[in-house]
Amino acid sequence: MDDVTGAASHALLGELCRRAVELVNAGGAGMRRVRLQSGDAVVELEWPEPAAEAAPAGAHPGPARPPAAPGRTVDPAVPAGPEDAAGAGTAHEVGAPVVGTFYRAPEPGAPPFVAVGDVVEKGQQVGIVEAMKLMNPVEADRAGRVLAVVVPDGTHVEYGQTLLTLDPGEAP
Amino acid sequence: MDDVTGAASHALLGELCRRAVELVNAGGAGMRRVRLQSGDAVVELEWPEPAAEAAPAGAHPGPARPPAAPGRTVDPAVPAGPEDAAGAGTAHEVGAPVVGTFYRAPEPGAPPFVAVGDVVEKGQQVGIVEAMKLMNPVEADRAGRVLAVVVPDGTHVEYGQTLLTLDPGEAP
Amino acid sequence: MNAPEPAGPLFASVLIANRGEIALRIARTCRELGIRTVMVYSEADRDSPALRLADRRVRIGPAAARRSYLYPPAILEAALGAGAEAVHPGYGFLSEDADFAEMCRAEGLRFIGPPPEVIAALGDKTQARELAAAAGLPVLPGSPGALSSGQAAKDVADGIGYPVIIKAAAGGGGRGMAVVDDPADFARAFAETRASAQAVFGDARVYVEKYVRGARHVEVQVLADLHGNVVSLGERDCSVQRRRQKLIEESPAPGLAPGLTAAIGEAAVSCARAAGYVGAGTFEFLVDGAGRFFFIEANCRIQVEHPVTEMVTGVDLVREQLRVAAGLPLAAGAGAAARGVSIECRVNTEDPGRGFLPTPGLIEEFVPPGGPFTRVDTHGVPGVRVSADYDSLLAKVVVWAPDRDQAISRMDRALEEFRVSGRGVCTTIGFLREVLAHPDFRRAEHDTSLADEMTSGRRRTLQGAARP
Amino acid sequence: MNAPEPAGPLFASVLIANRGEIALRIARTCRELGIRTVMVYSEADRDSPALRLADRRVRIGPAAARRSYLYPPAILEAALGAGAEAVHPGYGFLSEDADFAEMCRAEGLRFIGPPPEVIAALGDKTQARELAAAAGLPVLPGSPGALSSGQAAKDVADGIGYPVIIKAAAGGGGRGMAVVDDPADFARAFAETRASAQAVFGDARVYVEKYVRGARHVEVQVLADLHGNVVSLGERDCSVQRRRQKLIEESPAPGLAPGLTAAIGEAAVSCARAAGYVGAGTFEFLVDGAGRFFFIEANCRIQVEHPVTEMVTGVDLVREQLRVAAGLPLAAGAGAAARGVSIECRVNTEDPGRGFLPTPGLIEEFVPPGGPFTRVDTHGVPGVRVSADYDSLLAKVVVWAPDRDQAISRMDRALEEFRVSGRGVCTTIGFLREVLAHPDFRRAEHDTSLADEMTSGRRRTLQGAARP
Repeated sequence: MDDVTGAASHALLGELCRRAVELVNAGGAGMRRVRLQSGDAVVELEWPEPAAEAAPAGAHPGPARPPAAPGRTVDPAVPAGPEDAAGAGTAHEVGAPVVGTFYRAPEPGAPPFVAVGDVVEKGQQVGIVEAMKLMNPVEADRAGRVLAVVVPDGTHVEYGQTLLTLDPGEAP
Repeated sequence: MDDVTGAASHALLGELCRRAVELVNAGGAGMRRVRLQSGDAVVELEWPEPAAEAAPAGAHPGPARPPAAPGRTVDPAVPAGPEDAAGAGTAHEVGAPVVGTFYRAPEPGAPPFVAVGDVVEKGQQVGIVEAMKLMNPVEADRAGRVLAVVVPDGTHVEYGQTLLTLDPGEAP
Repeated sequence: MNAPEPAGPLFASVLIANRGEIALRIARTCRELGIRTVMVYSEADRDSPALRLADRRVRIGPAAARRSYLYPPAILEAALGAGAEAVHPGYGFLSEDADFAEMCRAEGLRFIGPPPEVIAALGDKTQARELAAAAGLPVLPGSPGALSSGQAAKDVADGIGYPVIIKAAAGGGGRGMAVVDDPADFARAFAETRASAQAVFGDARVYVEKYVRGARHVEVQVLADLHGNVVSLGERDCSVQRRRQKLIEESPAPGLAPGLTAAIGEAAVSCARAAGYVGAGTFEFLVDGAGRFFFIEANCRIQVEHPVTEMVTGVDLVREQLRVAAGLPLAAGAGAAARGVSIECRVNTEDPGRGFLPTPGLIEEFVPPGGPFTRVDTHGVPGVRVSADYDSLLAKVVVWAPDRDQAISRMDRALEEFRVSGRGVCTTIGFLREVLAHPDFRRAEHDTSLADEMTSGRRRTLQGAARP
Repeated sequence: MNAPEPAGPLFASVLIANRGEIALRIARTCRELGIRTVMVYSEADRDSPALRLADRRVRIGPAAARRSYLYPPAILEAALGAGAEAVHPGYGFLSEDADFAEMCRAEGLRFIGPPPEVIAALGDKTQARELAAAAGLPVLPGSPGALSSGQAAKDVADGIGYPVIIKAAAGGGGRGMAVVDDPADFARAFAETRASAQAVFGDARVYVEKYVRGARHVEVQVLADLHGNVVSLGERDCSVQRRRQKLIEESPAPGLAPGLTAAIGEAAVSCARAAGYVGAGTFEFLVDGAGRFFFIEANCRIQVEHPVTEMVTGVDLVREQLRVAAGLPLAAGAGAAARGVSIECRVNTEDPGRGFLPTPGLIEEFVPPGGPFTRVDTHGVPGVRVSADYDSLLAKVVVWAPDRDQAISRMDRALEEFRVSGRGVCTTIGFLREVLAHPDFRRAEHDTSLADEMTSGRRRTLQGAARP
């Protein structure tokens, strides 16, 4: 459950991005390159040569901070072309809605809600997190094909912990 | 020792960025690249090649810190091209060798050691700093023409405080 | 109170159901006692430096407190999942929630605080008033219980005589109160207070009490164990408040006759005994200009301002809470004579010039004061982000000195030394220094209206008077 | 000792002739007393955060101490130029230089310390020994005065019996000493100590004394005013030393019979009276395994470890120094009963694994501990550069608790919490925690050899024992 190191580097990255935005604002139009590094974390921004026409002067590709909400989209383990259409080819993580115990099936012995390879719809129940006798449904917050069930059945999970991953490009 | 984590990195980076913004403001239009590094932290900014006009309006390489030693060379009050030969056209400061009282002349009523416009040789006495009855000679640590006597006669000065400035380019 | 000490730690593991400086404060004492700590945190606190001191960390929910720090299932699941033996609720959040204490008990977790029944009885202000009156404590004239009819309430108010204060029975933290000077304003104030009580506390019940102007707020720190020991650790004066939220606290209460403070302390102990109190608790009183005192309410938790009592008594109050929760008697020396004077100032990220509006943001520079007789409890570090989701307390600066004048000088020195900055972030430091420099405060002739009158311009603020 | 207090500050302005944490420490008390401060600094300290607390700053010379902090004309010129009324020398540098004290007097500046004559008498260790013996204090068998002939010295040593210690008469800070176990080694050790005394102190005179193995280093804090008041503020045990430099100090001295510590305190007061002592001073003793004590030397200054005495007595020692220098009597309460236990640990930028070699450099991360009963005196901040030009003391962590076990636990918690890092910078934190965890230290059965034996491997070091 200790993710302080991860948390710190996320924070650092967020910080670098905020700083980069400040610098871009300070630097004004025509800036060509901004690079920030702190330890392992690096943020680089580059604009096309000024010779090239109308560059998006205000388009700052500041990477988003890690999600605060259970569902998020990240680079997949399976290789995919970064040039693909947005969303396609990136794994989407479905996180725990509450701290508690994760169950894959509605009751002991019953078949699991979903298995790897299944295609799920947005809002479809994919698991349960039990917290103080309350059964909290885990729902897919977008459609896709189940890439992996990350957490074993009966595991105690934190809020937001990734339970399974979806390939949204495989949505029906 | 522990890794440099979140807090210190943030502070350091924040400092670098603040400095960068100061430098950008100081540098004005036409600046091409700013790079700051402290340990692992790096900030780089770059602008495109100037369109072959608008000469650098006095590209300061960063505001000078106060003197670290009695003698130093800084940008002169008189304008000079930054492309000039090293040393030429930059004012050299002669600092107090000790904390005490600065005198321009060997004794009250006597003519001063040097006046503005005089050309002095390296090692030539240009003043006195009296500390606890000890008369400490102030010597020019390089040759040049006296541009200004910065401190009035009889002033209490700190160690290293600038007493007079020389134009080394005017050395004989 | 002497008994053989146990060989091992009081608990193997304690879950700290809080955040910020108090989570850090509790973790420090746990660590000193060899107790492993589990800290819970919300998404907003994932980078909190307080987490560094925990042995284990559990993310329990999003930034919104009602889905994290105020959500009992998440806290209880975290405690059970991490194998904690006990739960320390700190202050605020679930610290005075009798249901939560009851749920802890049901799950076999030791709740570090009084039993649920005591929390329930003292948490209802009308019940607490009745309990105190029955124990022989002076209470202010007021309604015997909660009032739901506006007319009945107005009859009570008219009987008491104005000004009166309308208070939420379930209230706390200075919210859910209204002072009425003019009978013509009563009906509207009554309706508004009920509505706000319902909105804030989920409980519309309110009661009416005589309002005392020019009063001092004096509270007594009590410790009680399961072996029948109940002691007072002296009083704290918390009269410097902005809109009924404390800004400066000190111990002992200045300018009160020793006989008076002793009588208040005895009253608090009587009330604690009558309530069956267990653990660390605070009994609050108003002291009027004539030197009369009246019980107003009890707090069933460790208080924000507990360090001033620690500084004068030498007693680690969190340690005593843990001892009592583990069934041990109070440590020898708890209740010993106090020494000198201690003052606490709350450094909040708020703008005193705009009604103490919170100013969250990134703290870039953060250099707290140090040196002789100066304690700082804070989760602040350079680079910490103050979230808008929680309260704005950033640091508590606490000083000790042999006498009050020296303590004020020391506090001013400490505050002057404190460097906090960040884009858009304001702090209360400057205002606190103005209060310290105010002649009424220096002469201990202030009352609970001082800070509000200074900010509203009704009292001279002596801008810059604290600066040499 | 009661007298009406003066209306204004004790001095309008005091120059602090020092650097680092002690400059900050002195500035804090000055500020609390309304005294304006002038701080001097060398080129190496131009960015020192300590300077922020000064009302005025004067650059006095280059990094080399002999041309800045050790150069009287620069200090005196700075004081006169800034209009200071008094000079506080701190510890080290010019603090025990009788000539400097004399020069201050000649220039009309109040030197905050004893009169030059007292410094001169007590600064010469052979004279101090004689003075103490004449005042009835037990001293170790030794040469009556300085010895210049190797043969005469060896005759003295042979007469005393080995082991003996050869000490520089002008020595201090743990330097200029050699222990001789074997008569055959005496001649070489004598010559070497003389040479090193000449090099370090500019005074080759040495003397010979019986060396006590397994001794405890116990010192007494004394305060004396110009009105005949001389009080002891209790003792400090400073037995944890690496190569005769203190690492951990505590008060009271643990494991000594109360009668013994009382007797040592009385001896110190007698000696101070006999010497005509004025101000804050320390009288050092060795206590052997049989419970006998022997005067060894006096320190005419505020000590690095003075906070432990402040924590148990509640007396601000720098304030008392300033009061005495201004001609006032000691404050009421100075000399009052001590409470509890205080421990100080010195966090130095040194590598304990390489003989405590200094590791100067840029401190990138710096988060000192805080919380209950924890004081940190430091000039450290994130981004401060530790210079190789001065000593390696970065921070003093001081804790208080009702008893020694709790104080040790608290100190371990504080040290664990302390985050210091920078490329190439090591600290003593890990080693200090190993000492705290060592059974000999826990049982207070250690002596001055503990730390050296731990680093040399002669004693078990219990790697990691302090970590849970």
